[in-house]
Amino acid sequence: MEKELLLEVKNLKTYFYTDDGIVKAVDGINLKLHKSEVLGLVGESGCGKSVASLSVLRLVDQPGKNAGGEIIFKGEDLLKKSEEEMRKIRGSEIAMIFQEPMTALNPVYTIGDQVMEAILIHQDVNEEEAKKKTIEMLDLVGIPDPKKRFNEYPHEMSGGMRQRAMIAMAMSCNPDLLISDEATTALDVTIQAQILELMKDLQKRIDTAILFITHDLALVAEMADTVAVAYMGKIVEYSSVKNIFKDPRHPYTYGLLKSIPSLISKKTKQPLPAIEGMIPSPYSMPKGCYFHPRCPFATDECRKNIPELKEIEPGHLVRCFHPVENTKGVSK
Amino acid sequence: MAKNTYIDGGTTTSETYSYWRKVFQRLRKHHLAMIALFVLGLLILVVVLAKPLSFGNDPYTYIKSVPWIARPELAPPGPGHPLGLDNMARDAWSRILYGGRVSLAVGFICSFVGASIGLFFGLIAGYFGGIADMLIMRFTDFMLSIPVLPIMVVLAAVIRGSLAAIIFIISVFSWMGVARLVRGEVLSLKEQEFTEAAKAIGESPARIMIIHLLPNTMAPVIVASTLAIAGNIIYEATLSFLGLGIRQPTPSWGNMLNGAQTFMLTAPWLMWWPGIAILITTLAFNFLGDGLRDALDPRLYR
Amino acid sequence: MKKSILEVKNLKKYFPVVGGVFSKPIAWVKAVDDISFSIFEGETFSLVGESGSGKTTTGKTILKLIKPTAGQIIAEDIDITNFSASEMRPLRRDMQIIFQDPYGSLNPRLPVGEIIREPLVVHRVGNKKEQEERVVEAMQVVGLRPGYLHRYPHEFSGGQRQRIGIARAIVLNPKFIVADEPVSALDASIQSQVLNLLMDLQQKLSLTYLFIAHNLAVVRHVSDRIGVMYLGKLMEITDTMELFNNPLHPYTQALLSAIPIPDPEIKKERIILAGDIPSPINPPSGCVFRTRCIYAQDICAEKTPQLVDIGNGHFTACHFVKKGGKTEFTKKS
Amino acid sequence: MKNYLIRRALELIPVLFAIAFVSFWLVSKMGDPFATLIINPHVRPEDIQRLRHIWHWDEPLFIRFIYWLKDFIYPKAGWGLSILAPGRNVIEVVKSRIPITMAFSATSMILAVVISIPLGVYSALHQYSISDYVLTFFAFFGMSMPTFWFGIMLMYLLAVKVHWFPAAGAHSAFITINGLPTEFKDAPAIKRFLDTAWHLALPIFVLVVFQMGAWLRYMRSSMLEVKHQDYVRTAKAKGVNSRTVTYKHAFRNAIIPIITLIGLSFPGLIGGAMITETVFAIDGIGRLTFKAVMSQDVFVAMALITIFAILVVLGNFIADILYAVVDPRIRYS
Repeated sequence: MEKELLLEVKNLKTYFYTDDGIVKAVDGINLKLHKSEVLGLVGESGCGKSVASLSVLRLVDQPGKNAGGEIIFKGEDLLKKSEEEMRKIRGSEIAMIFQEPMTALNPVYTIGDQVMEAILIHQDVNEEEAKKKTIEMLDLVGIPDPKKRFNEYPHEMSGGMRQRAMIAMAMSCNPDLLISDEATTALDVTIQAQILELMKDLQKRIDTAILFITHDLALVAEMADTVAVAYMGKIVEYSSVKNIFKDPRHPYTYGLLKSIPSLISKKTKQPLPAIEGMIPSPYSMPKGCYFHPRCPFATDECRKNIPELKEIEPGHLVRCFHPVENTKGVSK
Repeated sequence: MAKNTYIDGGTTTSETYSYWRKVFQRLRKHHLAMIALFVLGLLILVVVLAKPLSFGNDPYTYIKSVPWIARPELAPPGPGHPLGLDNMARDAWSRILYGGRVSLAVGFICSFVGASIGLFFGLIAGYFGGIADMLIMRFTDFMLSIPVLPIMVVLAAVIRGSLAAIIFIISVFSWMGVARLVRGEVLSLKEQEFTEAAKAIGESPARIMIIHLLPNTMAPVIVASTLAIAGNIIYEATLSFLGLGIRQPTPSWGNMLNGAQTFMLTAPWLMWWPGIAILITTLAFNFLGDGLRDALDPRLYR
Repeated sequence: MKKSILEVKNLKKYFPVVGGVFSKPIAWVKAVDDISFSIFEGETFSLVGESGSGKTTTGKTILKLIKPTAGQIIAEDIDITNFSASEMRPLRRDMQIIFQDPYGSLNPRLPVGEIIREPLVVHRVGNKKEQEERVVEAMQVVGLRPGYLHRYPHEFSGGQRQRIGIARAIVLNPKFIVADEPVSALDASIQSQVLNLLMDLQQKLSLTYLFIAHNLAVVRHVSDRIGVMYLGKLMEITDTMELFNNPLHPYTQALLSAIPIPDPEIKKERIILAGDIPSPINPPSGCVFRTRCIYAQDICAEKTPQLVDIGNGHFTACHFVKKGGKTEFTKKS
Repeated sequence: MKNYLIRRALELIPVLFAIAFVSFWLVSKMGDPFATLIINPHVRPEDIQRLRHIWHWDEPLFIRFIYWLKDFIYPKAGWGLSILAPGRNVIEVVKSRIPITMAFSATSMILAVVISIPLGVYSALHQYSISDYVLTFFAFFGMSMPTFWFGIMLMYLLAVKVHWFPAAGAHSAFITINGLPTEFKDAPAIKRFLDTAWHLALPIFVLVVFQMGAWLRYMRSSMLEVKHQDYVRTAKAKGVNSRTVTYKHAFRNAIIPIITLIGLSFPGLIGGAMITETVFAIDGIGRLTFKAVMSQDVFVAMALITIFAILVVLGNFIADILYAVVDPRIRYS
């Protein structure tokens, strides 16, 4: 059953106009996210995944600017909205959680105040009701003793607890879309497991769609229904999570999956099939396909032209002239 | 991995550039700082060439008579004496030129001495920590709690007069900022792993401080010292204005104003130029310091 | 029995926490609290653990970058625990370190060639020309173009900088290298390149590694033996495959089950540990893991379990793991 | 927070003691206060000896200092020996001059802070706009201007050339009431206030401009720094409107470093006040200090400098308290 389309990002471009030149951080990204679905956006540093997520909320700071595209959220283009209309959407319909819960929380206000602020802005409640709701939210995200924690400052809490508070803040107005930007990257693995569990649980309960941004392919396998792989500001592969891991067709996705050390393979202490080279400088991007200098399958065509994102089989889009064949069993 | 396959690309360019060249490139975009640099260059040139620019006047000679007014004392500007004569009938223009030497010298030397003392204390306190840190920082806080100008006035009254004395007095109070700054920088550099790497290699504390810590603290020290030059010039001028700095007959912008206030009603022109000279100089150093701060800002860098 | 290149006995490192009116130490962070292990020649021994487990402190204390509070560090039969900086200097030729942060580990004001040459200058190896030859050689070995000699660190990417750090560590031909989270700051595609380089160098230069990491998949790939740390204590030490196939300590079990797997079809049963990692300032009495352990009993609060060999070099510190790997866990009701 | 403040307060005592001692030592180097008495033909050498003994001037420096400190804290009748005001108690002389200095320096400081903080915020919010450039230029002008010259120029232009303001003094000798000149001290309070305000307008303006430059720059850069912090982005992502983002989230954090600077600004303010008083001939403690130094009035100078030190130290302490109030992170350390 095809679910209702919630967010569609069409050819979104966000450029940074710096003294040294233009950085095309997001260079024509396309995404589709259905209601109550989880879309994983993966990529390495510099691929534009964080800028893309901030662009959706129109929170990109100077010198970054939107340079084209559309962001259709519930049928309306967010880029055409006034700042005031946008403000009403932020936090209520689209909420966001960030990587560093320490710096993302204001050090001079209590956790309770900060969660309550979101409720007071978007909901027609008085202070007392908002406080009650806040304590409920803190309880819901698994913060023990929420009444006492309400009055604590961010620096008095552990990283995991801070991230829970961030989630409480984000989920307090039952958003339709939650953007999670590397929300567990700064956390320890056992705490990460807790937070992921919490997010899954809340997602089911509140029926929120999640745009799950990470650099960790394993997390995507765990969380996402659909996956978009980004490289240098462009989506290079887009498909169901199963396809991405079982049948990756873009040489980048394929190489990335092969290069991560496995938890099952018997062949330890062996050279890993690494992707050669490194990401190009954003100031001097290669001609043609951005990946060609590192691609083992590159041809002259790849050096000249930028490939389009093509649907090579239903629901599987790849931006490559020579998609990898016979990849079955790459995942370990 | 096959030998001799190199990892190319990335941020490397074909051109190798040093840190300071990059800083200068950024400074060039800072218009006010570049104007300030130009003005300062001009000022230095002018005070160095004070003799040929004095129209044959000597700052110490009493002019016996001028053609356009009866008494040479407090004579208004006229041919050969563009800024007139002071109350002792000395040429104000040449005194401004020679006074500039004093002001700039005091500014630079005090700032340099202050920065050196500050660097020394800051490095020691930051690197060794513990008792050394505690003692140095307590001393620094103590110095910062001193009401500077009243104490300077007392000091100037105790050791009166010479240029060296003034430089000493101002330098004593111009190192604390740098010491704190350097200590803070060193504390954060110590957290960075390259300091630890140096220890792991077996480098001695002295080598670590000189090769690794010192060059990395230079940027903020240069900014602070540039700004300090402006402050020190004002201190000298103030002390001289109060009659406790550079003594007559040696000209300084400050002691020229000391005389001028008395004759405010009869010879107001004597008041204008020394003050404007101080203002232009300090303004230029402040703008240059600000431009350097932007150019050296490590946050824009990497 | 293999020859041990390094032995750590009952190592402790406590950091003071100052406070109160007089800034006196009011508490101690027990970063490393009584741990013992050996590293054998030619192997990769890994320490894994979450933040605050003391793995990095252990690594730096072994190299005497941090002064130990108590215990012994024995490098090739020499007790170096109380060695002064000058006594340590000759030994540092054989013991090197690779750091985590590719940005912070290189002095930004020195050109790459100078950074790599520093160890040779400090230890007075050869004349300037010989030193430069060795620098070029080291750069070639780690895959850096020798033409980059005069460039500054900021001109390189994270992966390349990590290679510079590795070149600096190997230029003196050390025997033993502490690799402190060497790939955790790198992108996935660069991570595998650097891991390959490290494994390649181990072969070529017969290096012994103490590999410190939190990424278990990486650790699994490169290690011969693994020690699992939690709150300054060692929970379990054993061979890599044994650890992954037969984890005995409840913490190791939870840790392994928390690792996300890059395969959407494997939906494994997770052990989700409750609560936070306690503060190392005031760690739980007895077994430090007991506050989060689903099997904890009264004895766990009373007695600190010792790290014991339960057979075949598999060490575990748990009251309920007996000889031969028999476990007697009962879940708390 | 209590511990923190107690610790700071305890730290201030030795600082104060040290400053008092150093200034005592320096001031006593200025000259022998008893030597000048010899000019008076009625004073016999024995009398001078006796006076020396009464004021413990025959004791070693440190002992003399302790006696002096005791007398400073509990002044005896007729304490001190003033050349400027012969026969009068030093403390009385100094006390009578304090209010005017306090009044005009406090006013100028409050005005400078109150004006420059909003301007600094405005400047940061409109970075690179015309108004930002104008404010920046003004700030640099204030920082670069030699106070004494600025004072003289204003006096010349606004008091001498056009008689908008009086040229000197803190108040008029006589105030015209109902057409009759009345002595200042007999005039009604409101008249006295207005007359003083009119006299102090220029000196206050000079001091405000002198202080504003620095505050403006500090506030601007602090605000710019905070503007890009993650929590500001979080607030925006919550849907907080931009006014609230600026004033509740950004400003509240940006003001924290400014408060620490208040303590550090006291020595500069005292210097500024001293210069302004000297230029405008206002009989406050600043001008008195200068006069005391110039006439080698040792007892007066010592008392004054100690009072300045107390003011600076108290200012630091107040800044510490404010700091602890605005930054919750400090309260628990």
